[in-house]
Amino acid sequence: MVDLIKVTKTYQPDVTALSEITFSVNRGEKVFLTGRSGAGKTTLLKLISRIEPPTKGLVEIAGMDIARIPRGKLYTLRRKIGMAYQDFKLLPERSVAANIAISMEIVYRKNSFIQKRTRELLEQLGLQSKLNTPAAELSRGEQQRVAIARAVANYPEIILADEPTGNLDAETTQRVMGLFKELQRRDTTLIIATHDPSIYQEQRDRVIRLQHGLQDTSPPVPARPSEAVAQVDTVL
Amino acid sequence: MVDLIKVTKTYQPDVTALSEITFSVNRGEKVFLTGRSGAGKTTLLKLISRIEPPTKGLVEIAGMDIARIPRGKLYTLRRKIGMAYQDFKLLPERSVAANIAISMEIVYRKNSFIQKRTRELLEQLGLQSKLNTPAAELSRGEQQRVAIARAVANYPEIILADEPTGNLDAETTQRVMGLFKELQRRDTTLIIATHDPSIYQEQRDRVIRLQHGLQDTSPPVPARPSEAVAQVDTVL
Amino acid sequence: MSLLSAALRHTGRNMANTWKSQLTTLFTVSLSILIFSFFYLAYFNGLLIGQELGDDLRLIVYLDEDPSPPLEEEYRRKIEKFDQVESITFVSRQQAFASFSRQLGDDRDILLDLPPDFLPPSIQVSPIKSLDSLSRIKRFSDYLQTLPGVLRVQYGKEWIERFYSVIQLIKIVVILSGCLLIMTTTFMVAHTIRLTLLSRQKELELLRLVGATNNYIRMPFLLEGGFQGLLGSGLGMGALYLLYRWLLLRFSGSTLFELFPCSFLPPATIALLMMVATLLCALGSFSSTRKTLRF
Amino acid sequence: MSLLSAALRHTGRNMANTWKSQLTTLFTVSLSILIFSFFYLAYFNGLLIGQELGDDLRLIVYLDEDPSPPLEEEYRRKIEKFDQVESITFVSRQQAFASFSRQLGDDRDILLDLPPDFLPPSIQVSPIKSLDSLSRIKRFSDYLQTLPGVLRVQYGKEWIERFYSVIQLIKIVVILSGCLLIMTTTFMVAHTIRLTLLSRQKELELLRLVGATNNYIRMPFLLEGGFQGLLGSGLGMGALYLLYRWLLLRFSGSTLFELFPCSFLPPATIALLMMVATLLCALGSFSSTRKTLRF
Ligand SMILES: Nc1ncnc2c1ncn2[C@@H]1O[C@H](COP(=O)(O)OP(=O)(O)OP(=O)(O)O)[C@@H](O)[C@H]1O
Ligand SMILES: Nc1ncnc2c1ncn2[C@@H]1O[C@H](COP(=O)(O)OP(=O)(O)OP(=O)(O)O)[C@@H](O)[C@H]1O
Ligand SMILES: [Mg+2]
Ligand SMILES: [Mg+2]
Repeated sequence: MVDLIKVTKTYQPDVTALSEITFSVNRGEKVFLTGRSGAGKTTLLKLISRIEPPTKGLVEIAGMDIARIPRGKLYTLRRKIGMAYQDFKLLPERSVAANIAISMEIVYRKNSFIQKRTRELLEQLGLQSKLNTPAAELSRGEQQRVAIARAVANYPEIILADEPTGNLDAETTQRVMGLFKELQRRDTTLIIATHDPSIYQEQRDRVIRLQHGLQDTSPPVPARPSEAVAQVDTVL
Repeated sequence: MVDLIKVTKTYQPDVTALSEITFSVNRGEKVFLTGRSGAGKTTLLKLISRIEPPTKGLVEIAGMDIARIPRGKLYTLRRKIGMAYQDFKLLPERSVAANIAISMEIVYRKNSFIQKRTRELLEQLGLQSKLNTPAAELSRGEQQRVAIARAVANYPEIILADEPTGNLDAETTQRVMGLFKELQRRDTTLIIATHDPSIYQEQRDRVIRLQHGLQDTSPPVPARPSEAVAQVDTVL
Repeated sequence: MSLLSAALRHTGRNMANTWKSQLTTLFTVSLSILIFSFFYLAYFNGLLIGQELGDDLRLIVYLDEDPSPPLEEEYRRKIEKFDQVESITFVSRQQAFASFSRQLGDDRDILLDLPPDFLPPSIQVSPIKSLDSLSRIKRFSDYLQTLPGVLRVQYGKEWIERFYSVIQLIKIVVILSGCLLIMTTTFMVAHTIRLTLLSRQKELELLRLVGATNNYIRMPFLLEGGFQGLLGSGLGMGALYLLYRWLLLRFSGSTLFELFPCSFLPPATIALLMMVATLLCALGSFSSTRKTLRF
Repeated sequence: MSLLSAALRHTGRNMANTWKSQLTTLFTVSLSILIFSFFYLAYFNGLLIGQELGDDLRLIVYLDEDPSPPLEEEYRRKIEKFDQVESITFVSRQQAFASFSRQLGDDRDILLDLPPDFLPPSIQVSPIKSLDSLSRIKRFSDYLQTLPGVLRVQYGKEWIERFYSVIQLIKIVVILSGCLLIMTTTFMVAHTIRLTLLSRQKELELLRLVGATNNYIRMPFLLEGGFQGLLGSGLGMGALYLLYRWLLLRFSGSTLFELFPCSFLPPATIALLMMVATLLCALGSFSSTRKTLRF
């Protein structure tokens, strides 16, 4: 579904955020993307949704080179992808419901569908009571969940979640991961960038490790002694 | 140093973010503030730095009721407090150095001092190479560290850190905690809001737990089984 | 279909959400239209007044002899060949004497001893009116001087010069202020749009990121701009009309409006101005989004 | 001391960082000043021209007899009692005949048979000039009519009425456009400040949060506003002067400037305008930060 072949990204003038990254993710697969702060996780996700162009290399979504999509047709790509941004990108004055509805409104979903889906997502994420609250009046963790809800609302084929649990406590993290699992059952492809080992340690999913923009293919070293419990990652 | 007596905060029209919170923190003490997303951690920190006024109750800093400070003298309070905001509040167009310098410039520190301190902090946080990068071109984790650096730069008496490690990997978290420890040795009072048990589990510091705006005085329950290792918190 | 209805919904919501800045824009547009059309109205009426004022403008050509009818024809032909005229009147010695004695009024007894042919005959020529006729009249006068049998050509030279100077001054003021105002208006509208865009940049970027088509993003701007242009120019025109009525009332007693016919802009002009304003606002608003839709 | 130097540093940095929007503001201020002072200049010169044009304005009072010197004194006294005048000239029968024959020029032979006293004596009264003198002159004329020994009072009624109507029209246009322009200028400056504030709101809030004093936050705005006001009004004035020179050159051949003295604004007025602009900009910019410094 998502294929990267020797992708390099250099920010002007001299920051090499990624170099020669190669991996592919199959349909319905869930992949974790980890690495230290500044390793290039966000950059990688931006390349996949063509927010940034790669300096070198090839990015393919469903077998199509996305660099070839003309600017006017970019929306076809973007509709396939739901991205939960690390900085949320919520509209602060709009209500939670309106923020989530955006991704469905643009494809002219029926109002009844939008309302049902919004309520369902908010319930799943424990935000029922915030339906009509403006996004600016939410706590950071609540905002983060709204950003996730918006990303997944319209059942995109690919979900890119950038640090989706950075502001969430353990229990709320479980809810979010539950939501992702459910989507995976619907054959959604998931790429989750995170630095929190606890959310991937216990899962049998693949982990892609970045280190200063390079793909780290060595066997994973436990970051802190207490966490070296169960790491079942199959580094590509 | 910081005393809260039966503090209640209600946001219009009907969100009770905090109710009847009472605790005090001594000079040089480090206290963790935890609780689920939306429990009221950020609200509590905002009350201490008088960004929001309490609905009821008394907030005292160094024995002074801060509600009594006239608006024009508020800066005397704010200079005592260094706050690392959960949403960073960096100036995106300014360089990292300029962002950190702000808190020192306003008290007319000498240029040489500012430069020395900025370099020292960036080195401690692993950001040496980003000195002149605009804040907008940093990764989220890098931005978070800059926000922390700005909060501590001018050696404030009290440091309020709101989720300081939400976007940081384990190793960088260690660096930040190291910085905090060093400040504690200088008799700085620290209040750290976090949902990450791993950063307070191993320490002998006090943990204040919030639950839906109420102070949770029950013995702490481990959030996830794997974390029930060593919790040495003395709930007030 | 769904695009249009979505766009309408968005436009409505946006305008409801940002009614403060919407009012600002509306006010800007109204004010600009008001200013512009006010100057246009002033110029328009200036032209009317100029025509009215020029009405008694004529050249008097004194002749040495009463011309015979064929000579009269000859004069008429020659004059009309040189330039367009509104009327040519021949005044004989008798007619001149009669009108002089009328002018003297109660003092006409002094003429009793004079022969009734002591005043020379003349031709009175009224040239076609135009606001630039000063030099034309001079040239006309010079030409008439060369005709055979002409003693002297006389016209209210000083009066004409002064009058046309004033008209010219008005013209310069109107044209220059018109230019300055067009600059200002353009600038203000651009400014307002920039302000609106700035406050909605985040939203536009987000819409682009979640996969909205360009038309979906821009249509509300087109509608909003058009609506504001229409409403704003309507209000501006209304204000201008009120101002005009007020001026008429205020100065109805004075000689100003007794002397000069004043009229409001014709409906076609109003319609044209409003249409242009609406189009400009719509297009300006629409095209301003271009920059934001880069990535 | 450190406050001022810090403020200067901040101002410099801000202006360097946001030079684009700074230029916009500068342009706005310049344009506003240019427009405003252009209208002021037009009005100012309109007044001058009005004075010049009114110069040959006089009332001619025809008398039945040449007045004796004590009677002359009596007339003079009575006229001066009624209203201020610029000059009073007595014209005897002889003088009137002489000037009439001068006016006739080559045709003066027709007067040969007339007695040199066939024209009545008169007093020529030039009232003081003012732009509202039309009704005053009427009243004056009515009064003079009542004096003993006065045959008839004559003045260029039509000419005066028309001239004053035109002047009145100019006045209305200038005053109304002045009002509209002051509105526009105020609006534009407020707009620009809002734009600047919007783009720096985050920074102001942050400064407040890290404990900067209000003066520290606001001083750069004061300096920036003042600087822009000064530079902007200077540029505006410069542009006005260039425009003025260009107009002079452009119309130097025409009768307009031969007839009327044209002059630029006096230095004191320029200085005043610039000072007011600087102050307004500084204060506007300064006070606009008030709202942001709430919490
Ligand atoms: N400005 C506001 N207006 C209204 N309600 C608010 C406002 N700020 C916060 N709240 C509400 O108050 C409650 C506590 O918010 P707070 O930001 O203190 O939570 P928090 O503990 O910091 O959560 P998180 O871990 O997600 O940051 C939440 O329910 C939130 O929706
Ligand atoms: N717009 C940009 N311009 C220049 N450099 C950039 C830009 N965005 C990111 N970088 C740099 O590229 C590198 C990778 O950034 P990226 O945001 O991908 O990191 P990340 O893995 O997401 O880190 P984090 O966990 O802190 O979010 C960093 O060094 C960062 O400073
Ligand atoms: Mg990132
Ligand atoms: Mg919080």
